[in-house]
Amino acid sequence: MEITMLYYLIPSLIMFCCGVYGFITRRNMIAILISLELMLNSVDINFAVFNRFLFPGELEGMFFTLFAIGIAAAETALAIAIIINVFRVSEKIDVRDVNKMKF
Amino acid sequence: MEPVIPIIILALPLTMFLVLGLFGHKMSHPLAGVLGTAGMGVTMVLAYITAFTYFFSGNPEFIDADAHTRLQSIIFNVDWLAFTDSLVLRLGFLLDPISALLLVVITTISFMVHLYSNGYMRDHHGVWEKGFQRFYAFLSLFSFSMLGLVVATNIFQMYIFWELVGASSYLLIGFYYTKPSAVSASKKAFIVTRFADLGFLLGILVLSAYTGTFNFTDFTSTEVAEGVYRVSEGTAEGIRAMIQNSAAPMFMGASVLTWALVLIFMGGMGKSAMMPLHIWLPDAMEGPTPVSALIHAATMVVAGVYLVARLFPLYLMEEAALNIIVVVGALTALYAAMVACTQIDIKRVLAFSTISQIAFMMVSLGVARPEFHHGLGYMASMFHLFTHAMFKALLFLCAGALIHAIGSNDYTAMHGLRKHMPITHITFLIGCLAIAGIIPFAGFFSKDEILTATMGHSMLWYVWMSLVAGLTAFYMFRLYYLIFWWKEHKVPEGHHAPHDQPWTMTLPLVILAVVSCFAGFVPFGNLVTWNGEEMFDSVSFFTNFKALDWSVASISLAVAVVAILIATAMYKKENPLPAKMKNALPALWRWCHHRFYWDELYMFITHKIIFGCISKPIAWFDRHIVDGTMDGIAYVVQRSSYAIRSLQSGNIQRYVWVYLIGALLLGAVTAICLM
Amino acid sequence: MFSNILIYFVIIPLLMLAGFALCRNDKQIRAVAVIGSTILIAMSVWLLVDYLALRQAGETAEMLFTGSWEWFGPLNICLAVGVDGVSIAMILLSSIIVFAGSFASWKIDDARHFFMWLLLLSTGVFGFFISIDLFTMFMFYEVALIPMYLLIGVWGTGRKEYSAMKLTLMLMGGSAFLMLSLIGIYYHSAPEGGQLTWNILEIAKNDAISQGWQYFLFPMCFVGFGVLGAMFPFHTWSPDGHACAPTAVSMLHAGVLMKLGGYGCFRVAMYLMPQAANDLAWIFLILTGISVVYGAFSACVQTDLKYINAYSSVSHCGMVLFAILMINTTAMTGAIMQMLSHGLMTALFFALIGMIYGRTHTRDIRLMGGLMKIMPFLGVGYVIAGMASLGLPGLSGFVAEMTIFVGSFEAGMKDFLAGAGSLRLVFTVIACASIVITAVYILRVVGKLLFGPVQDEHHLQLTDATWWERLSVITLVVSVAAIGCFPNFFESLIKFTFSPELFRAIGL
Amino acid sequence: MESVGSIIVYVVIALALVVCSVLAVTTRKILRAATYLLFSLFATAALYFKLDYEFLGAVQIAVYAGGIVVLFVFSILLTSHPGDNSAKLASKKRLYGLAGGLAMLIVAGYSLISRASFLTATASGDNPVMEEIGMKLMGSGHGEYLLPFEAISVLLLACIIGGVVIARKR
Repeated sequence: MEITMLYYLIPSLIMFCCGVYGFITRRNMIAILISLELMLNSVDINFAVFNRFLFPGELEGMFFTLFAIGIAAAETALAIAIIINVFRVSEKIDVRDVNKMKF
Repeated sequence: MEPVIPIIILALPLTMFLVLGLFGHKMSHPLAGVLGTAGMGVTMVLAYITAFTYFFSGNPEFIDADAHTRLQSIIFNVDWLAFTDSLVLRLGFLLDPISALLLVVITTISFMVHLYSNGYMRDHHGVWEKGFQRFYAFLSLFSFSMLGLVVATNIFQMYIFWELVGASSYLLIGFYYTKPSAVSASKKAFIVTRFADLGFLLGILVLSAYTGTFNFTDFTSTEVAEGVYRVSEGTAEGIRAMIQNSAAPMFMGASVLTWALVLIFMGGMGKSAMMPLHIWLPDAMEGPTPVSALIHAATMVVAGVYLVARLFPLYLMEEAALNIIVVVGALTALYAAMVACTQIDIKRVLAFSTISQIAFMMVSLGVARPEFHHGLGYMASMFHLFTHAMFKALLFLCAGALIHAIGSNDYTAMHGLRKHMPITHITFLIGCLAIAGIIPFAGFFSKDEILTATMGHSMLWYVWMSLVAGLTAFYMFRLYYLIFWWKEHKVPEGHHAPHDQPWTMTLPLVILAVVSCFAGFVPFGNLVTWNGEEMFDSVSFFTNFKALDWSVASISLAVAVVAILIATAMYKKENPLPAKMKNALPALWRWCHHRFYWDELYMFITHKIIFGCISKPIAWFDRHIVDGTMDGIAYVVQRSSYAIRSLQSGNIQRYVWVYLIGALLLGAVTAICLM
Repeated sequence: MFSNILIYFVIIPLLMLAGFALCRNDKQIRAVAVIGSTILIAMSVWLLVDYLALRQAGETAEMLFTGSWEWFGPLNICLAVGVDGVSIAMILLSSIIVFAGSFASWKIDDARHFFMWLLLLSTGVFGFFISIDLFTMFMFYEVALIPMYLLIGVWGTGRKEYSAMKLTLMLMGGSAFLMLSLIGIYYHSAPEGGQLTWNILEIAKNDAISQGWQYFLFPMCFVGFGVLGAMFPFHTWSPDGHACAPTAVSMLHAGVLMKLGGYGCFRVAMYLMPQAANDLAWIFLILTGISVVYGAFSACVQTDLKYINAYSSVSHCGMVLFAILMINTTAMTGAIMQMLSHGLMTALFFALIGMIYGRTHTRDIRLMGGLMKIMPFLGVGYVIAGMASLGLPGLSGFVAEMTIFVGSFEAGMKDFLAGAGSLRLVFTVIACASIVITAVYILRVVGKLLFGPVQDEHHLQLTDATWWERLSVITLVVSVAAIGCFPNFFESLIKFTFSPELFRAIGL
Repeated sequence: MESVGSIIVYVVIALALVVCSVLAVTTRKILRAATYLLFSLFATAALYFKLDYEFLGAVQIAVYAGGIVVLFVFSILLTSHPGDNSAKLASKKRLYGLAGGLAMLIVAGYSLISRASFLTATASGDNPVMEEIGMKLMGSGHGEYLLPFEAISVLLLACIIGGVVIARKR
């Protein structure tokens, strides 16, 4: 059996759908962030896979993934800082409670 | 003629106005008074010089000695505002018989009033009226405007000064500005005359749009030399041809020229207080009495007459316009005379008498035709303008003296003053005799000539006007007796008796009384005629006397005497006759007393119709409908924003849902399309 | 670029702005305001003299002092400047009003920011009047509009937020139309496929815009500017806006900003699209004719001084647009005169109202009376302003109105005789009637406010004008009287603009 | 043809990836969710190794698994008490979420599988050498990434400052 591109994409897709599900259903902001990471990760996989299978001579996909990881790290750090800050103010990290800044 | 003197005549009052208006409040009262009076005195002397030069110098600029015809001479004419190449508004100085006459009248009366006001605007203890300097400033402004009006070389210049006299009249009527009645009277005067001026303006526009000119000389005269014109119907015929040849000579059944002339006459009706635009004049008596004498008796109110006289050759072309003038004038004359019989306020009696007398002048102009005694009506009208200015100013100044002494306008507070104020008594009597038309006082000659001219035109109007003349004699003597006779004057405890006034007030009375006695002998027929032609070959002191048509004169004299006798019977001593008469004709008396309810009618129109039915609904419409629409648009936008605001809830999970559904749909669509 | 005098009309206000930012106290701010506005007046007089000298020397170009500097190449947007008699008259007007306005707001709160916004507004105004590039013109137009929002919203009185919002939104709505039409003009400025241009002179010279497009663009352009010119039914921002604005802003707004509307209608709508103007004039004649009478009647029953004046502005500005639409040299000259005259006298009115309001703290005429006795200087000023407004000869209103009436009547008569309907004639007569109504409302106010007995005895303690207020009032009164006494000077200044070639398309 | 070992490795990695992802979003204990995330990140790293992207795999472990998850754990410990369960989801909400996720899965999966022919490419190429990666990161020519590298360093700096500012005690 040949492990083609499809075999890599399917798990990545499932991972992404898990991320979507979690993002929609979770209320805990950290859990939402975790779902977000899942989605990001699945996209990263896709980049690497496409690079490896379709353009093996190039490194664009890999670099994209590399930068995505860097940005994801930054984004997460900031998001967590915000979440902790929110928690400090409202003692809750339920996404429904954070609506003071709406409108 | 060198333009220096005419320029000074105009500039001096203006300068006085500016000086007194800007710096008056820093001057002492006597200084302001003396300055104003002296300025006016100089102006008067210069005006006399000008008029004398015009009439008697024999200069070819002014008179065509061969044809015995006086000419119109433009002394100077400065471009002020060029609307188009041909329609140029100029400020100039036109010297011709009527402007020379009016120069004399205006400066004389104005000087008398300036002099008189020095005494009048001060109470018995010598305390100056507040705003005394302002008063003199306004008087100077008025004199300037009125002089500018009469010397206008074109109809638009006349309109300019016409507006200016209106404004100065407004300021002077409202001189006692803390008095609500004075304020509303001044407002009324301005607005009513403004309304009339609208007609004047439209008339000017129509006339100028057709003829392409504003100049009086283009309307009425032909040029005989540089700046010198001769009044003739020929030019007027040219204008008529121009109008008739244009594409739309008719408008709503009347010719354009008729429209223009009637509209212009409407302006004259406003200023000259012809019915139905007369209502402002009785109220204008709220102003200080010298002002009434100057503006509302002698000068400004005759501006309408002057306007018609100025355009007389044009009016001659339109019989219809002249007929309208006659009818309006005759109705006004009778109306005002009837009302004057029932008024209590002496100034109002005089005001209605003024209206009536101006109507005489109007009628006289309206009946004037060149074929009848060289346009006798025109001459008579100007003559009456002159004499009336003198004796009416006299009467007003006397009334002022009475009011000054008594402190009331009401004759019921006066009665039997003849012993206390002898000079006023005599001068007032002279004025009454003059206006009643008793020989040899001034009014007799001018009124007699008006009646002669009227008879030459139509018997109906002759009888009508004679009746009015009788009424005039009656109400004037009613006033005279009620003031000076009726019953003895009782001085209330603690008051000192009324007495004659200081010399500043007495002198003008005496001068005017003397003039009223002798003004009738001025040979007007040789000085002022419609086309400048002299009527008599030679003149002497008795020219007018000799020229009398005794068939008319005797009748009018008889009417006057009978009217005076009736007045004597009714009012000399306290008796029940007036009350009986009042009870005999209650309706008539009531209508006359309430001035035929014209004021109420106007009040109804202005307050109920214009304010209530036009302005208020418009304001409401503006606030609620127009602005409401704008607010409504804003409201709808705001509401819809609120409605779609919940889409932008800030709930990120909902965004994901929307995103997800969108992505799914997109995917599904792509899939289906690719299938 | 800096050798052109016109540029300095924009630069000086900007320098003043910078100056305000550096000032440390109110005294310095006032000094900057006074020096700057004096320089502006001096420069506009200098410009006037220069212009007349050039004309005297036989210069016949439509615009003088022209200059053009590219700003954004791909769209051919330039900073193009140039003036003719009309612009110079407007520049003169603006500088006088800025001068008087500076004195009228001598004691305003938070002077620094107030003057900064005010000067930004003036920058826009001056920029608008010197521009002959449509885009730049529009930009300056917007620069002039926006500060109004803050000036009213922050320094105003009464329902200021509402009014500021309404004013800004309505004017923005107008400028949306305007922008559409300007872009339309741009894209049709070169029918034969040449370089598209925003330059008014080039467009006018080529007679570029095709007739069909004119019919589409002219109404938008006219309405766009007409909103600012308070054309019925787009005038309702004006009463509220003026009522709530602080004194100097009212002055500048009614005095200058509303003139932007009239000037724009003339300079852009009529100048570039004369055929459509001629054919569609009847629509706007009806609207503006209504404005004239409607504004006057509305003013008759108002009780707030500023409302009265705002409605009277509607009436007078309606007269401006009305006269422009007559497409007749005399009437158009009158329209520009009326802009000058209305600008000055309405600024005078608003200055006086502001001063009276600052003392009595009410603008309701029913609560005041007999003020002439208490504050004679302001009273006399008010009477003069009123007299100018109702068209007393010797003051500016008369000259302007009469020129308009004579011109309109001529145009109407021409139409009538040519069998082209009597609309112009009828509306001229109606507009003439406004002189009576004007007299009614002016005298009503003067009578109630200044004359009669004193209504409120607290008013007896009030003081008359201070020296800076006197200076402001005297400046305006002298200007009003100057126009009224020497109209020929101004008429000939303006008239040259209306060269027959301009409207050759319709055979003016 | 792949070796059996390779297939087994693939199956293990794929299973770990899928299962851990599913558990990470379904567990009610937040700390466990973080742990499952860690595992799925490890699985991803393994996938990179499998694809011969060793440097990428190393970065994934170092940054993601090592850095980010630690952040997560710290924040969880800071914001929740041990033994806290997240509230049980309303069945309706879970159903909707499930439906959405599944629909996504189906549509995307369908479009993947329907393109199966296109996706039959096999892996080829070598593990990029570190030197090449380094040169590419530091180069500024075509296909080189100095600018993004610098940009991300600025971003990280901004992020550090932002984090400090936001989280700092007032």
